Amino acid sequence: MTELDKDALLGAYRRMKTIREFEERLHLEIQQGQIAGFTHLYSGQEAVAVGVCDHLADDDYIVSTHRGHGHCIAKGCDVIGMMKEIYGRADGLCKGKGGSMHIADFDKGMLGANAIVGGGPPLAVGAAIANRNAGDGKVSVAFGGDGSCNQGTVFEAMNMAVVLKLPAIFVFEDNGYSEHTGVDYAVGSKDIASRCEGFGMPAEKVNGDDFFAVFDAMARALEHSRGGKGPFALECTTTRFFGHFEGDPQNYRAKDEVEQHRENRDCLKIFRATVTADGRVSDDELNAVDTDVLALIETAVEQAQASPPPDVSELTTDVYISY
Amino acid sequence: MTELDKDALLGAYRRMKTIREFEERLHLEIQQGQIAGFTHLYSGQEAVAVGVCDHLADDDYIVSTHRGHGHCIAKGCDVIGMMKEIYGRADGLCKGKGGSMHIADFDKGMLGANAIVGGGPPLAVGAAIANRNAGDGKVSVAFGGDGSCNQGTVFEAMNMAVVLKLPAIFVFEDNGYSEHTGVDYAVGSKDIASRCEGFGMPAEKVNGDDFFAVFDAMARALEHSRGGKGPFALECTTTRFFGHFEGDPQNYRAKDEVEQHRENRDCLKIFRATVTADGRVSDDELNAVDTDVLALIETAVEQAQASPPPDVSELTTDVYISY
Amino acid sequence: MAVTTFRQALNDAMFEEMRRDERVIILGEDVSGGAGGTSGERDASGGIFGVSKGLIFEFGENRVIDTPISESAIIGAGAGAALAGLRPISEIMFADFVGVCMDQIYNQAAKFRYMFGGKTKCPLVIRTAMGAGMNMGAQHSQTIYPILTGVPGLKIAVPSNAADAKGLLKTAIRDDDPVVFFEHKALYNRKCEVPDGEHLVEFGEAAMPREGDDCTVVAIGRMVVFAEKAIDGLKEAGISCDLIDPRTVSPLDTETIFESLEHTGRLVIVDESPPRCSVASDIAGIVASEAFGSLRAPIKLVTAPHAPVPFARELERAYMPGPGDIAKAIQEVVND
Amino acid sequence: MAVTTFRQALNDAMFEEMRRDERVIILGEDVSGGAGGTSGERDASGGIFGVSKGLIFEFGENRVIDTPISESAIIGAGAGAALAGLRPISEIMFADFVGVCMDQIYNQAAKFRYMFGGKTKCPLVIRTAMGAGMNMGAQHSQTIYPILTGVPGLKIAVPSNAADAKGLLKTAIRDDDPVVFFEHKALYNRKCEVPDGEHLVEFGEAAMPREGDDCTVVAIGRMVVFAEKAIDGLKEAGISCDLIDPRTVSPLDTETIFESLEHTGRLVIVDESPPRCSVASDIAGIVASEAFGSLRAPIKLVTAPHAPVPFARELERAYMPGPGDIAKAIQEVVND
Ligand SMILES: Cc1ncc(C[n+]2csc(CCOP(=O)(O)OP(=O)(O)O)c2C)c(N)n1
Ligand SMILES: Cc1ncc(C[n+]2csc(CCOP(=O)(O)OP(=O)(O)O)c2C)c(N)n1
Ligand SMILES: [Mg+2]
Ligand SMILES: [Mg+2]
Repeated sequence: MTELDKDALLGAYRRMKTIREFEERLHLEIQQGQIAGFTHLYSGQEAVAVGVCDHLADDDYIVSTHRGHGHCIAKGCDVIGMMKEIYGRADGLCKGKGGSMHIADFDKGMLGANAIVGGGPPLAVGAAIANRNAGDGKVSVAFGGDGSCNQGTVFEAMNMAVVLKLPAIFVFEDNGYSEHTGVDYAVGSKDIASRCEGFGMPAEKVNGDDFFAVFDAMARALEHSRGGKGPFALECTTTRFFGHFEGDPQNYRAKDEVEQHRENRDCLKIFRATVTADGRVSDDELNAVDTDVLALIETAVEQAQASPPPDVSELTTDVYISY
Repeated sequence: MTELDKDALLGAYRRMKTIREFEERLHLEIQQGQIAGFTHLYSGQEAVAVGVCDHLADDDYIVSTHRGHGHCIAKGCDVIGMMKEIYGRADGLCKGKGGSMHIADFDKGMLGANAIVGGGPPLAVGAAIANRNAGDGKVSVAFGGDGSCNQGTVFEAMNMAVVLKLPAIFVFEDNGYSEHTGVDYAVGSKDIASRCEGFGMPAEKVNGDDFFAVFDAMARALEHSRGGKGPFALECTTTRFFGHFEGDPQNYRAKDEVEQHRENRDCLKIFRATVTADGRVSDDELNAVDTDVLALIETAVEQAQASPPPDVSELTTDVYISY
Repeated sequence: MAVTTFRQALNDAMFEEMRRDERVIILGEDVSGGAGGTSGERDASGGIFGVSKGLIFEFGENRVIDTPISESAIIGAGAGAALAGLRPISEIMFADFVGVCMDQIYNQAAKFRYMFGGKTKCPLVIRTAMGAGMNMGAQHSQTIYPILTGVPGLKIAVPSNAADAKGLLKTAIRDDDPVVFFEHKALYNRKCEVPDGEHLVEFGEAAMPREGDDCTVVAIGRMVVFAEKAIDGLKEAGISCDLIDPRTVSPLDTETIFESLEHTGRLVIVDESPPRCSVASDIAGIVASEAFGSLRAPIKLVTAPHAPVPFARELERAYMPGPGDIAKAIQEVVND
Repeated sequence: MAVTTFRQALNDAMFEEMRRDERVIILGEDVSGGAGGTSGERDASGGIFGVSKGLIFEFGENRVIDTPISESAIIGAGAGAALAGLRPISEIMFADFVGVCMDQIYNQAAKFRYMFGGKTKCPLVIRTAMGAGMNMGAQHSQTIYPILTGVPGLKIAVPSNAADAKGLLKTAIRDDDPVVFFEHKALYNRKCEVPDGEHLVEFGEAAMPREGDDCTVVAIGRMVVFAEKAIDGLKEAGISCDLIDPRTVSPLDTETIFESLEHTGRLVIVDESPPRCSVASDIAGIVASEAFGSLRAPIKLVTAPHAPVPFARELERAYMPGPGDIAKAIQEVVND
């Protein structure tokens, strides 16, 4: 296990907890009709986003998916700006024009969530070309789900990254489902890592519920990619605590599946148990983070609710820079 | 080695030779400006098309590529109708509307050449759904090049065939190049068969210059697929004797590469040597086939040249059945 | 006549046609749903909008096929199965996703018959959900039909109500040419009377839900609903309109439009798409070249702006043409 | 002024811009060629049409990138590199192939700036060869630009001669918005005078290669060449025309069209595409709504038929609008 100091551990916990509370709160806000549209929550998968992004600086790039809030927060996007965006407010991160599935923050190297399954990986390949040409040791990470690994664009991206030996890292989060279909049905090989290997890159399968497993695997991936050896893939097995989208009745899941997972596979619980067991961090310290995070989320919701919607004049701005 | 009787051997030789002479003659016709358009010759790869298709009946399906003449002839398409099509004649197989890259013959289970790299494999998956639902033990074969194995549509097709356990066989003809780029550059894994395995199907790599190697491997593929075990992939290593398209100066090939291949890797020579060595067929018998084939090709060219072009009224027919 | 939702009408159409002809199959993501899930429950979605609900139980897994997220393979498999004698319905969950499978639609299915000299047919139906109004953002809210209407070889249906949805879908499934069938998401829950028994709507025959003298209004898909509202609201002002719902934009019933124009002389066209190369501007172009003599005023196009679909409610509302925009255009044209 | 081919002008433009700005890169299939070949010779193609010939020797493999046959990755990588600060040129060998990468064009590159609230830009140029006339069949001969012209966020250039090709491509590369750049295959060998030194052509400014009084002719891409022929041939008959070459169809210089119409009152639009939702019908629609008052006769559209591109020479010749079709249309309109 990598040696992380207390600050790093508390930071990782804070980011995971922020994602969790952000999503749990969104779930309520959506139930209460506060938020329009199509929202996919990341609760349950936090260890993946944070385990990966805790290695990255603002000038490393990530591209994300329809289930992108976790990646955004892990990469350092402003939580209040995100909440406002999801609320569709004028001062949201994307002026309310993007919404939950289209959050980006270029100052943070977050090149955008993406509502097209498989839309992101080709973009990451391009960002990795920029990394390679700059020669500054930076990398580009493409997040994707288990379902995305059946989309042709993703395969093309992986092959091209190998051909061009790019510093691109493909992170597949296997949360067991693509929408209402189980991964064992839709992924013919029943194994994503070996598929990636078939494209000529090393791949590891890790327990995505365990922050440390992800964090360590990502360290190996980075060593490979930053060392000029080309792309690397991670398959992170995890679970989602909510439906595919908000409103999903989840008939495809056993009645107690989520409950069981919340009990036994909660990455926050696992993290807490690990770091308190060996005394690196105390429960009190973690509880203090919890309090902070809840306050931040409360502030985010309050500010989002108080923010104005975009002015109708914004309808046709930002289509072009000049036209 | 499979036991094939003399008729079967002479038949296989006839089909391979027909492809060869068809293409060698086209090469001349094109040089003389007789034929318009964009033509990709199959010379050199005959053992693959024939080794595969000699197992198939008219109600097994194949889909083909831009380099499709060989597949057509191997599947039993009328050679004269093909020549007329490539000449753009009214009585061509597709009335002169398709041309070299769009020959089909539905009575022969030949569902069409395809000018889009990767266009065919998804179609073969559909034909294989029809096969499966009919439950008659028929299969669908998708031909593709080494280059096609980088196109996302091909991966999607392979995965879907595995998921649905379809009787689909994917034949990749690695002739060393996609256009002017070598396979070792463009295929990141430098190995196609292992890629296919990554999708969860068995795959074999065979010497595509050897009819018997292909024929035997195809027998194994069919046993698997007809047995309801799902798809199978073959990677056939072979070579093309002409440029990517007619007119290609082939600067990417070593000066004597084609000459060497024509000397050492000619599937017709290899076939002849094999079957005469063990006395199964005599040189005279093969020579008689040669004579026949040359006469057929001569007839095809004569008839094509004598045929009328399509009437201009055909311009807007066949767009719809009714509109 | 039973009052039925648009969703139910489509579901009924598929049940009827799948019973009638066992060559009809449906494939797509979660068209049934639940495969590989821990509950073991199939038909967990029945299509993400519930349109194919229940089919799997009657027709089984060979005919109701859940697929991976592989749209090129979904369309390609449909097209290939069509060449091999089946009559597939390939579902693309959101029309916006045609971008990942466009080749199979416009270079393959659309062109087979022509390229192969009339020697085959490709009876494929592509069903897909389109349109704005649900705050789904720029990649889940487009109309998309304009980019397919121009493709020779395709037929394009855009129903505006449950009865037409049923009749057009049944026709599409029986049609021997490839058809792309656009279902506006905001219509799924709308109800209307749907004729009992066998109900087929011919392609290329417009409907005229309103008749009048002052102006011809052509509206497409959900815009028909808004145009009806606008027109009904103008009665008081003494304005009456022919409202033409083309139902299929390819083939397009130009005759009905031209005939109407002969007596109204004025034309408003309403399309939820951005304006350039839209069906609205296309119809305007056709009229300006083939029925110019009937026009007594400039044609008015009521469309979305040349912009992607925005997320925020307020912006999306402004994005879509509404009854007010249509009424205003009619008044302007009539007073021109 | 040097007389240069269309191909050479494009090549010059790329050399100049790649020298000027090291963020400019090019990627595509065989843009150099020869990688992994047995001769060891790089630049074995320099682009299948020779347009990128020589670039690799000056700019190296990091900036001139041969790719596998993976168009979604070619466009996606271009778009992603653009977000990350480069200025990529992604080449799609034949425009017909946008079908396999359409999503990356219209849902990704085109929409980034809008979806992300103006907080980024995507300076991507997509270069692609289009058009019929080389007997390449239905999947290698289409114009394709109509399906992209309607996409908000994209700019679309369709040069008709070498000088404009150079000037427009240089502008495209410097432009901060995504541009799709269509090169007609039949123009690559055509020559004309190209201004020496820095030559830029602004987007949205039409050219007027012929001026006259009787009719306005708008023609796109290679059709400009045919329209010139037609118009020159009509001089004898005493007919003179304004010929407008929009050069970019998005943005479209409607002003020049409207101004011309004010004095001619008659309009012929020539487009190599099939008619429905074409740029021809689009311009007709715009004119019928915004410049209706100027029209003194029906607009004439000269387009390909609603059919795929056929293979046989005789059919393909009949498919494409030719000078004769254009002349006939002009005469009809003038005599209307
Ligand atoms: C090209 C495309 N096809 C289908 C969809 C609809 N869709 C959205 S999310 C999703 C499932 C994605 O599954 P996975 O990749 O496992 O990600 P998860 O939702 O589990 O995070 C689907 C099918 C889409 N957005 N884009
Ligand atoms: C989608 C698409 N991209 C590019 C092309 C242009 N193209 C035609 S053939 C070819 C090379 C194909 O290589 P391979 O699959 O190895 O087949 P081969 O030509 O060697 O038979 C390319 C790039 C195409 N026709 N379609
Ligand atoms: Mg998943
Ligand atoms: Mg090859």
